[in-house]
Amino acid sequence: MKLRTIIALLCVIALFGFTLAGCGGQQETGKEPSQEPGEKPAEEPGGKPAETGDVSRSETFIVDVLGGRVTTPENFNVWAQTWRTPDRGVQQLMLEPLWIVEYVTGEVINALAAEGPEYNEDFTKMVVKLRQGMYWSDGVEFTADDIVFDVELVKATEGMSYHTEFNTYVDKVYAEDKYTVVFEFKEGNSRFHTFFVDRWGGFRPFPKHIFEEVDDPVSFEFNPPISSGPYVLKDYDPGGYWTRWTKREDWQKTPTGALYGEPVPKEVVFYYYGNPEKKVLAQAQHEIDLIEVTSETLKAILEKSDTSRAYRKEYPYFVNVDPCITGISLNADIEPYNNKDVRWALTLAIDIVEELGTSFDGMATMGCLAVPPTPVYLEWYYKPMEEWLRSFELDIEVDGQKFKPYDPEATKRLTEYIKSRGYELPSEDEEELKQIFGYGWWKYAPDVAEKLLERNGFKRDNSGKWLLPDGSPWKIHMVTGTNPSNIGYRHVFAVQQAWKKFGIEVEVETTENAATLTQHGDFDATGTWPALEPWGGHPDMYRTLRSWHSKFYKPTGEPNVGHVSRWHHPDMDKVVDELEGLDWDDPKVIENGIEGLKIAVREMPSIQISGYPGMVSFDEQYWTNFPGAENPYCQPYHHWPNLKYMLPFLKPTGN
Amino acid sequence: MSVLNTEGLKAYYIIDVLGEKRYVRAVDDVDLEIRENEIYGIAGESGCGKTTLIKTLFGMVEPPLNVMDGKVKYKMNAEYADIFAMDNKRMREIRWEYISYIPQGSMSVLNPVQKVRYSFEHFIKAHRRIRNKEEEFIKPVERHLQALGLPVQILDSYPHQLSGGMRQRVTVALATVLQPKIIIADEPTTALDVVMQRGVIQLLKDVQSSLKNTIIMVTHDMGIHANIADRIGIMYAGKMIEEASTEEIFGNPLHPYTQYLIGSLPKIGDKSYKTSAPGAPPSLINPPEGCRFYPRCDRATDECKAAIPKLVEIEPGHKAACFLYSGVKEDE
Amino acid sequence: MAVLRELLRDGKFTFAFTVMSILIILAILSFFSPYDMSIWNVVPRDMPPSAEYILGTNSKGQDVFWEMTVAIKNSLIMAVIAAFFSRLIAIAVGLLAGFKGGMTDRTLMSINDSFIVLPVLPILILLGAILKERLNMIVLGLILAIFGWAWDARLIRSQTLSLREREFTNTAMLSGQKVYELIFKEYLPFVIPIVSATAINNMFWAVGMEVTMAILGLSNLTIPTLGTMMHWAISYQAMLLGYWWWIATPVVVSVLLFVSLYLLSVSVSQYLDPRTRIQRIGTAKVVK
Amino acid sequence: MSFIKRYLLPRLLQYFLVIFVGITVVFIVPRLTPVDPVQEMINTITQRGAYMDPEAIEQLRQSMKEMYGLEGTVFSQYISLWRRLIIGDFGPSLSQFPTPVVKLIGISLPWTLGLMLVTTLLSWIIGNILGGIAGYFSSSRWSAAIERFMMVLRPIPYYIFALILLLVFGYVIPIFPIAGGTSIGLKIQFSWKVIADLLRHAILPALSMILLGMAGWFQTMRLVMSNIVREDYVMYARAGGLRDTKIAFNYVIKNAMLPQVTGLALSLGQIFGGAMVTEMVFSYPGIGGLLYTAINAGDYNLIMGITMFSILGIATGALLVDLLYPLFDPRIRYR
Repeated sequence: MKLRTIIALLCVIALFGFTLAGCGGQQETGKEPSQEPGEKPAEEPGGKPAETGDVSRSETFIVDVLGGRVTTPENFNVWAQTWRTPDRGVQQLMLEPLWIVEYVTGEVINALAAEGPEYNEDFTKMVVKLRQGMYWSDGVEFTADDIVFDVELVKATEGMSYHTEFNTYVDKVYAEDKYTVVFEFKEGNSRFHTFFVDRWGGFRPFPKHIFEEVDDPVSFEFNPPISSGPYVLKDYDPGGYWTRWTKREDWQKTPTGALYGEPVPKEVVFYYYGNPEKKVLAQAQHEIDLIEVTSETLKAILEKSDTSRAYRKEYPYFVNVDPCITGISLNADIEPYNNKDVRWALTLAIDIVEELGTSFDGMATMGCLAVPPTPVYLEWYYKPMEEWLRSFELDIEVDGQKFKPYDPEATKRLTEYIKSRGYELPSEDEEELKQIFGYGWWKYAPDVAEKLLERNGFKRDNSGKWLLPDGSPWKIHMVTGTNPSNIGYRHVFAVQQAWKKFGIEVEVETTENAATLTQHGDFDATGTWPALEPWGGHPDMYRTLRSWHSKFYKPTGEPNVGHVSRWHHPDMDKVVDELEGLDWDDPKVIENGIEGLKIAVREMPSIQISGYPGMVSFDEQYWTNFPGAENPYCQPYHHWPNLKYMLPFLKPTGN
Repeated sequence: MSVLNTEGLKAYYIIDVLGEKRYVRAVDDVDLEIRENEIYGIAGESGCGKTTLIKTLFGMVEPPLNVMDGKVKYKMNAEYADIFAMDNKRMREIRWEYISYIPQGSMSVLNPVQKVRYSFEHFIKAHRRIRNKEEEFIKPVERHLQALGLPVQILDSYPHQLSGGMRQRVTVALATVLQPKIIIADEPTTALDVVMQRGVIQLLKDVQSSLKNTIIMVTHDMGIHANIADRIGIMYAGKMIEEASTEEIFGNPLHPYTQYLIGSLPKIGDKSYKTSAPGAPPSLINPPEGCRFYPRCDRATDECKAAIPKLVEIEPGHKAACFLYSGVKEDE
Repeated sequence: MAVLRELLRDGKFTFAFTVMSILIILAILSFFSPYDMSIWNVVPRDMPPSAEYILGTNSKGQDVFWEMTVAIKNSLIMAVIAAFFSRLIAIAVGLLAGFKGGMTDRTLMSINDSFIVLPVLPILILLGAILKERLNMIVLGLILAIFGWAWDARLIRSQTLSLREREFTNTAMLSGQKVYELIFKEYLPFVIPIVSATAINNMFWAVGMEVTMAILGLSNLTIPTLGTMMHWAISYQAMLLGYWWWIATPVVVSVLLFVSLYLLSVSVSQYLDPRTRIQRIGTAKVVK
Repeated sequence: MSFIKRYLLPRLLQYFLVIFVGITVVFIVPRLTPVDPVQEMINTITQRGAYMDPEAIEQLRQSMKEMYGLEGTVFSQYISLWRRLIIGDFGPSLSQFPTPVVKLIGISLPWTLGLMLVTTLLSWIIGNILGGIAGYFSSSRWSAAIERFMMVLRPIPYYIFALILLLVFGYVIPIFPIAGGTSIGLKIQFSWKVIADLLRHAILPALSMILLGMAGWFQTMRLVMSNIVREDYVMYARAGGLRDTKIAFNYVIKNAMLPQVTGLALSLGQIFGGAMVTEMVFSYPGIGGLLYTAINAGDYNLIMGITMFSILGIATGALLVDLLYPLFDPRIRYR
């Protein structure tokens, strides 16, 4: 017995020790990549040791992190291809791009670039003039050499973002002088500069003098990071929940400073509070100044905090400038959704008022085109196309007349619903209401939908459920993510309701892998963007329409490349090819875009429903003069890279 | 010379059934006089209150069991002391020292995760101060075991390593290690096979004859009583219905119930016995009015239904509670 | 019935039995629901409890009371399936391993331990991704059954081991009793208390797992269950917006369900425990 | 030395077999899911609007597959997995490429270990003490009261319970922070201030786990205890006039602790798996949240790394119990 005891004990101890030693050893090897040359040991940028609670709240602007907890908090190298949660301040404060879209005003801002790109005739050469007097935060000047080095390094390094793009197009890149970069292309490309346009992503220059010392720029951590933007890293949470930035003393030497003057907050903290309910609590305690939330969450905040306000101070609260169109994407590559009539029938089976009521309680801008209904795009596309929409006819007769599906009264119906819910309309003026709630949508016409289906051989069974032409029950498999605050998620459940009402069996799968499923075509309908977003601040529709080009078509089952609907059409190919030959500032771009949008209406590859009804909540306890609807000087989100251009306009309350 | 006696002892279980209190009259008005230097057997069917009686005799009364009335007296230093008047400390002290207990089912009475040695140590240390372990504990215990014919090695065994008979003998050794005046044995042989039973019975007999003390022996097995007891009390439905010397009980049973018990006895040493009387023992919550045995008694009269017979001496040293022999009623 | 009557003497059992009966009645009521729970906006939204809507309505425009009845039905079905099938596996593996010993025991226990070490929640999440929309309550119940037997099989095994040590096994073996007869007649009665107590614990665990998965948004959210009810209530901020009736209903129901399961488990295992059984029968005779 | 041959070696073999099976399952199951780590990565990058040329996506997909080591058949991936695991290399994380998996785990594990070790031990200790007392004095009124409290406490869905704690102590009475593991600006170093701050952040998550965990231990302990109090050997010891304290310690607690110690060893093994829901509710940094992200990103290597820890933890815990239990309970033999 005694001997056994000892042996047993020894074995256990040995095993445990072995396991622990194994872990310890692994942890040590894990540290190795941080021993890269060129990396200084992490030190406090401010010099003095930080203590808890040394944050001066009245001088600090605290915002949310959309990307959530950072799993590699010590890594600031966003040029490696993988996800690095860039919205913890890296893209908003640390880095400036060459150009950046401002979708509220509909312009493209020249940041590190001094002016727009200049292409030659056949788009094989592009010249970029850089803004002068811009400095990295360690005092080194930003010059054309940085760009040349960056592009060449990316071309040479697999695993860095834009490696493929630059290799495909860039033949040569060189500095003509200190502030002029010249790109020569392997083939003509009229949109090459858009890789450098920041619209929640884009290539942002990194400092040559740091990266040229680095052996492996992919595993390099870039810590402490060097900024081209107006703030530098102060410290970060080893657990990955917060990142803290402090204003550069030489903020004048950044595009932000040069364009808009001194950013007001001395420090900016990006703090991820977690689930929506926690964000509510945090803001109610004035611990976070700017968050993006859902409509219900916003309601809760406004109830709990007197100092909080939304984008719009009164109902309908939502951000109507977000440059994304949301709705339902159909897999137009598989039966029966490869049939235009079916797609139109599914569209007409949706009552837009009920849909928006269910999904957002009426707080959204309806949009029936493949372009977001933000004020600038309403002006560029919806307004010019309204006449055409009103007269647009479907190839089906109702009461002896061709059916006109457009419903300009949809806005009015929506406002009626809003009133019935007991909300006060933001305005009585019809034009103003159209700006907020959209110009119109498709009619709710289940009868026409029925006809469209019937003429394709669909039938209803005895209980009124729809059968496919082959007589089997029709079941639509919808896919969406698990996050209820996701706009696509809301649309999926609202549309599921509409279609069920119409008599189709609909099953919704909520999964964390919605992205893979949709990209592999493993769905009938999904809440993924029904059309790719345009540039946001520019009328060019190239980005949206090109994803429907037939050259990107892949059959279902193969990973998708173009738009998830996999729809394509020769007419659309023609429009895209024409666009490719136009300079993006060419006035004909809009004409071309209208042509493309008309095709998308006729074919209905996916169902556009509304703009992205973002909900932001500003806390005016410490800061005011937020870019709300009454003063939209800048986009209102904390996660867009344009945040840095909001900071010079904030006013401290002195609290 | 009684060493332990009871007067009108009533011990009831109080059960709360849906808010209503019910009394289970497990021991109902029992008078006992147990003498020095004798083995007193208590017999009866299971469920007749034997175990409750000895629990009460031993002073182990815990809810739901309650002593409703009566006294239990031990003779200590030539005086009779009422044990229900003692405080807990005193109770704890006299246990094992004065009165000890051999439990039913030795299977689980020893702590399974400690060696037998520690049981002895704990039981002894609870009553004796031990300064010199070797002299005052180990040696006496070993001597004691040897005297009882038990191997000394058992001290270093765990209970599960011992056979059932050996475990039971250990409990006998434990109960006698402090040489108490009274030993109460509760069905000490029930769980054993016949050969083992004999061994344990013999051991008890030997112990008694060497210590000259009193053993109260409870078992339903009349065969064992015949073998060991000097006097026997027969219990039925919470009452003592007959009491006499062993020869008298077996040779001249008076009470019809006793007659059944003896009559149905096959032969000594057989564990199983046939149903002693037609029907089942009565409920102790609502015992029959009158004599509790009358529903099963073929000689019952109207008187038996109306009144309860009192346990009275019918012949010298032979008591019975039956109207066939005496008209004395219990006054209720 | 006699067993039930006897059990009902126990106040705990009576309470649990009553609660459980009410829950089962509610579950049965779900078949008479005036609404199809997959359809939204059938009643006004966010109404507090009133005469018309006993438990109010939710932000999806559904009646919380009827949603609750369906949820109870689905959660119970799932839990019962999980408990039943995992018991079957546990009994088979436990008895076989304990009785046969040797290689069989080792092999079975290796499989058993492999199930014990597998991290259940991550695997459930992954399985959910594989099964996708086929993940209904029955399938979920079966999956949970696959992961819910290992602990109890170990328990049953060790009980069987100790039974093997007892004398009656030898006697039975020597007297030529058949193995399956021995197992069913002699062992099963001792194993049944473990089975019944762990069955209830297993239901407890299954419902808890379902709630966790649903709150993470990983079960089939179109099927009302206690978990998905909480999921919707949480994601529509019922707690912060003060729609207490929506969030409290599934929470209270699941607490009641768990408490009654727990009490059932305690009183049933007390009832079945051979030791207390003897005492109880002893007193029962007396009580009669 | 038949003990080694007859018991220890087979048991060790079983230990490694279990780990082998566990790892194989964790290898296979994620690969059966439709999740494609490359696709998830591309989606994460493009979803938010970063513009990727459709032509580039195709090439990117190919090059990522190569880099991630996802080329080749599943079987060859499996072989190379073992080749790596044997030398203790979990490979790079796919979602945070090329950060090594051990580094990611190294960042999160201390938080998880700190939180879970303390909560597991505390809930075990408190639950057992309360359960022990309540079981020992099972007839007293407050014992019944505390039992009822625990009975209702335990089944409250954890997420809801945690949220309520958060609302009460983070908002209504704002004494504890509502998220994260550290205050803004905290540098981890050894000072009382830092420790106090870390504790302040850990208290709510810990409390939620301790309270519910304690209720579980309480219930089993109470049950075991009330059974043991009725055991014959306790009655017998009482009859023998042993002192109450002696009975309580040597006869009741000692015996009641046996199954509880087993439970503790296994729960300690489980802490390597992290507390996914706790970490999500309280936004507490740790391995559970990391695992959730890994699963959703289809990060095979990271899933493997984290679950490997938990498999090792639980398997070792079980081995520990099997080897040590006979020392505590002589009734059980090595077999």
